[in-house]
Amino acid sequence: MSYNETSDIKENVIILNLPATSEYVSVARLSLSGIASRLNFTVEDIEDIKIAISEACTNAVQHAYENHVKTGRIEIKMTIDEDRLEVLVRDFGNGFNLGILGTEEQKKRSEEKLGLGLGLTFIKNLMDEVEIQTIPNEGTSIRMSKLRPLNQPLTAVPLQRNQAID
Amino acid sequence: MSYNETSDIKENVIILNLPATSEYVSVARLSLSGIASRLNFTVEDIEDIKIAISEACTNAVQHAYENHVKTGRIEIKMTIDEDRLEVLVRDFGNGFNLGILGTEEQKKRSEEKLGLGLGLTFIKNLMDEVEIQTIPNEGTSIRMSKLRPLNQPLTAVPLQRNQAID
Amino acid sequence: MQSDFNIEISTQNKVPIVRIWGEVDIHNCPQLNRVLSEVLKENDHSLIINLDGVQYIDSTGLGTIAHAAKTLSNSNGTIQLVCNKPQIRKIFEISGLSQKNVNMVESEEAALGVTQ
Amino acid sequence: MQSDFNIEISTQNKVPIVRIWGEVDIHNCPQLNRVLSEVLKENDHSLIINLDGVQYIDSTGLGTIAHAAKTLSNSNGTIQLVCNKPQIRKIFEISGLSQKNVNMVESEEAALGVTQ
Ligand SMILES: Nc1ncnc2c1ncn2[C@@H]1O[C@H](COP(=O)(O)OP(=O)(O)O)[C@@H](O)[C@H]1O
Ligand SMILES: Nc1ncnc2c1ncn2[C@@H]1O[C@H](COP(=O)(O)OP(=O)(O)O)[C@@H](O)[C@H]1O
Repeated sequence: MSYNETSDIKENVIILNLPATSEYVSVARLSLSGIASRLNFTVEDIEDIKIAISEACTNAVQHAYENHVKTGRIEIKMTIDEDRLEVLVRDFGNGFNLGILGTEEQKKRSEEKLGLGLGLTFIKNLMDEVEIQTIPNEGTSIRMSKLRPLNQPLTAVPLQRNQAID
Repeated sequence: MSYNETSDIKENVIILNLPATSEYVSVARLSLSGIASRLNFTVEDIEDIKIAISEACTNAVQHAYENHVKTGRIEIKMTIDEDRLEVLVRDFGNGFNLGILGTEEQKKRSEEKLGLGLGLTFIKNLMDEVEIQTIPNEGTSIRMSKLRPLNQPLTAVPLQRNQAID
Repeated sequence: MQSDFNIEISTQNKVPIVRIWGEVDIHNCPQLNRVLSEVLKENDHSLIINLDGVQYIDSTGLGTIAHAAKTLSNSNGTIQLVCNKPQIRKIFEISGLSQKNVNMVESEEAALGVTQ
Repeated sequence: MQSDFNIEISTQNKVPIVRIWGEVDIHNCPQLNRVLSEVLKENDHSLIINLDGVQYIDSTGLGTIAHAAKTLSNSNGTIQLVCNKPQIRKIFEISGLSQKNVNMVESEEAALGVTQ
């Protein structure tokens, strides 16, 4: 399979594909905040989105490829719609049992990795819509979206004219 | 074709796939500078790489998909090697005749778009190695690399210890 | 840029102060964890962490601080967290950490007032 | 962030001054071009462009400035370019633009001294 034929990707979709290692989480965050800042999101919204995408990537780094020999990948697909920014963070790893969330076993497991078991909670709290799909040995994908505050044009560039006294 | 199976991508490769429109050129720049800043490049090197990647993307936006009905794509593949950062910027558009470079016809064409005909010259001046491949109606790819200044570990994080008088 | 991550350790009135700059995420948490563990070896009573230079922190950063808080709680110690950024205060609130032995304060001076 | 792109136009001693902030690239060049064309309609003799607030400029930005310089050259006008960032000076040098009717100066004051 190759990355060459990209003509059937929807417009306004940006895809970022990264190694699932800790040093790239900030790269995902930086790229996303560059995109979000063009979409008239408030500074607070952008911070929320940054944390949410970080948490999803962090999970892929920490949990998805446990016991894998090869470094896995994270795929981030950002779709800019009129009314929302949708971010899909996907890995191709172990998957997990959604039923485990909130249980004592889960809590113990999180703590072993210095985790608080709060990653998914953060995502749900910070984004407007969240949907998790996970299939054992196929991987996990989290689709999350944030509604855009106002329907302003994609890039409103302010222009000032100060005529000094001549 | 799908973006799902990513297991055969080499480690230390980051792929960014963007619409070939002007507003995304800065996204490419920002993502790349996030990556380059982790690789012990000097500030000047990072500026050079930013300009080079921008010029390549700008060409894809301005020239690659002329007369296309649908918005085309830009694919950026960054490979982090021990001794260099390699960036491959690729489009799937018109391609062009390399022989045109430096001619009067080319100069006139560039000027029509307010261009200086300097994009490729900048890339060649700012990067250590540059290779252009272009095939009519298949597209253009520019492979460019910048040598890493020193073989330091990927992320050296400074740690200071200031013991104030107690 | 994350490469600006930086930790500084100092001591005032026998209270260790850990000042952090940059973005705290999964990548530099192990380093933060090492520093905190080291500091807590010498002092298991109280600790000031100054996050005013931190632009970004996520659940892995909170987890690392929570881990130190837990160690301290074994000796009834507390963490004074200097933190004035609304966004960072907000996620500390979502996390529920502020209900345990982690106090949010406005300045190192205020923190020293409390811990003395 | 590019969304901080900003242009300010003022006039001193009848010389128009265009100050630019942010990143100048293919996306905002059309706007810069409109502003410069407008300014040159009213004054075809000289123009000061202040790039000290510009963090980034590439060949499309240089092309836009070169286009204005060409218009001015028809009336023997010049552009005084205030530019102190080494990186930006460097690419102006690579471009060869500084050999035409575009002068690099250190400050608006210096530019006004020249254009008066
Ligand atoms: N991408 C993933 N792949 C495999 N397991 C995951 C993934 N994301 C989350 N999990 C599982 O769900 C649990 C809860 O995740 P989270 O709420 O982010 O807390 P934490 O990461 O701190 O444990 C994790 O401990 C892990 O077992
Ligand atoms: N990706 C591309 N697709 C098609 N044509 C290209 C591409 N890149 C460059 N070209 C051609 O090469 C010429 C020179 O490019 P460049 O040196 O960047 O100058 P400019 O873009 O200012 O014209 C362009 O005018 C165009 O005809």
